[in-house]
Amino acid sequence: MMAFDLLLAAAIIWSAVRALTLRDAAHAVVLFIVFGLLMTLAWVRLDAPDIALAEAAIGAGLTGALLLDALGAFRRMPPAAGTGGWTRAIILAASGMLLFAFIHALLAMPYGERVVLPEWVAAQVSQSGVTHPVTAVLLNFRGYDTLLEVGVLLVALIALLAVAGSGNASRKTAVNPMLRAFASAAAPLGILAAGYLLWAGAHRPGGAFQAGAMVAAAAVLLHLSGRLPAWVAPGRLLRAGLAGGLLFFLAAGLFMTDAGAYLTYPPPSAGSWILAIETGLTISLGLALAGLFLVLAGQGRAQ
Amino acid sequence: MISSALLYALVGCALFVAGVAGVLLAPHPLRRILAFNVMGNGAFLVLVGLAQRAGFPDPVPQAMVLTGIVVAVAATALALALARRLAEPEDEQ
Amino acid sequence: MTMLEWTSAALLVAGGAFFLAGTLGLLRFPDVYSRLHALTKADNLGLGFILAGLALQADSVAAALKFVLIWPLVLAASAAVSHAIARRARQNGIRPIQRP
Amino acid sequence: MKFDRSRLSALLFRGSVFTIVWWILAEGHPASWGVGAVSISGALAASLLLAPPSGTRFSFIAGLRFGAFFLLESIRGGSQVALAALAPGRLRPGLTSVVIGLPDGLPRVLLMNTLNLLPGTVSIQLEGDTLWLHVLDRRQAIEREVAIVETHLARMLLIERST
Repeated sequence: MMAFDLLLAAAIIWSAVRALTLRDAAHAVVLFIVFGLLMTLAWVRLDAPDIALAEAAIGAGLTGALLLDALGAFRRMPPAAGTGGWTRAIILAASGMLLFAFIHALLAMPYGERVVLPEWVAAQVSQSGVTHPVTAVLLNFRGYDTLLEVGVLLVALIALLAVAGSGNASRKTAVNPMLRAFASAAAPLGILAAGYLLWAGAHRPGGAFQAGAMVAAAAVLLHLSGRLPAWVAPGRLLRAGLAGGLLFFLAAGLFMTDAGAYLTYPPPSAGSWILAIETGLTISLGLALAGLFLVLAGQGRAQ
Repeated sequence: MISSALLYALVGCALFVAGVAGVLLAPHPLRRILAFNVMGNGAFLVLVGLAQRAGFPDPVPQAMVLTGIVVAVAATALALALARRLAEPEDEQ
Repeated sequence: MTMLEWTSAALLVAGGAFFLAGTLGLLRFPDVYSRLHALTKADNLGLGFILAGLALQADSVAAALKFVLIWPLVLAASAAVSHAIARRARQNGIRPIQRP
Repeated sequence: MKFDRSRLSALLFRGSVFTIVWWILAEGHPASWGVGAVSISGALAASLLLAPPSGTRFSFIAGLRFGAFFLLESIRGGSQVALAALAPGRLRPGLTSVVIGLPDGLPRVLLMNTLNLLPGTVSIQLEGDTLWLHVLDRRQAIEREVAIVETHLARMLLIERST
């Protein structure tokens, strides 16, 4: 399998370098999506199916959709002056030295006697309310990281709404009947798949992040097939949905300060708490991720 | 003989450096956003690959990268919105 | 190896071969429309074989059906996407190559 | 919303499809039905909202026959493209158009979907009753093949056809 890893590693570096050097912006974006899909394979090879799912849906899928949507706005942009010859040579030489230093540092790092963190997780996972270790870390052992991370996502969305301004939200392309039919059939299945991922997260790869990505994917598909308008100003219900998951997470944390720390679940009911919090997060994350695309899609359609 | 996890950590180094060079060299904002994403992916690979170089999956960095991917897409969207606003005045003239 | 494992292995190899042929077609066919044929037909059949091969190795009926379920979903997506690409290509004025 | 028979049957049909899909996804795990019930209801609501029941009827036997036809044809289509990939010089690609007799809506969407997956044809655009197709080999009897698919679909969806 090492041969496969070497081939994949070469393909990843090749696609990244191509994405950064190709002259045409559209080609570069497509190469970047290819890069994301190759990264998905790398995550599978690294025994990280949770990341692979998120990378395919968010890293390659949603980021790719955002970049493709932005292409129209950037085509008309005059290219800024490139970096001069000498500066270029210095930056490249410095990058080469940086790479050499990194690789040297990585290879020089001593192997520990024991693998500590995975052992701690394995020892405590039975107390966490779930059996899948990644979900246990995300929602129990380091639950506040996840809490803050959802906060970051919402702040980004608010900033996006402030920056994007009010473009003309109507998309003036003829609706493709085939795409419309496909979206009508696929979006309900997306909801079903989101529910499955949410449920599966307790004991196998899956969870609120992947489920939220599914919801967002369904929303993007519906927008592209003309079934869902872009967001200009989210209404009251949408705002409640966006903030609801985070607020529930915060409130749940307040109830569970018994053991002296914020967000310490009582072990007997930890599983139910995690499922409830993840359900709220799926809705909030799904709406927020969809919002990133739907706000940008409504921006700058004035021409 | 290096393990395949360590190999991916090394790939992560290369991606990170390629991203840094891209951010510094590319004049176009879209290209800088791509380069920034390549940098992020490189950091993710180092985080997970290095933790797993002995051959065992480690759920802690995996969970951190999972949240990192979501933060990266939020940052990308915000950067795109800002860059598009920057591009606007030149359109109107 | 049992009979079941042999069948499964044969299906997986056949699937891989069709994917290879589809990729070859993608590289060698003359225009965007012809390349869509390579993607929608050869790759879909390859995926079908691979899913059938994997379904034979599944632990339970539901797990086997999960593999089978992937096929119509990918087929529907690939049909819709290839149509969208072909339609857009024609709208953008890309003419198909006609050889006598 | 009025609940006549066709609406009720659409509801039952889609509900059972989603239930079966859930059972497959969760591999029949008994503890999954709580989340499952919520997800199935959500999917059902979305489905009814996006594609309101239009009273389409469906023949199960003809559906099975269409499925068998589809499987055999996909094998033929895949093999044809695989052979063509080995010798692309023999291709005679080109654009062609056929007049279709199926009514608007679901039947035509299904027809275009099916043609995309069957040997040698990719549907490009529908203009009125004229369907533009890209074919890999213009010597193929395209009109006859499209007519066969149309007949299959008409039988499956219980459509009376004039042409």
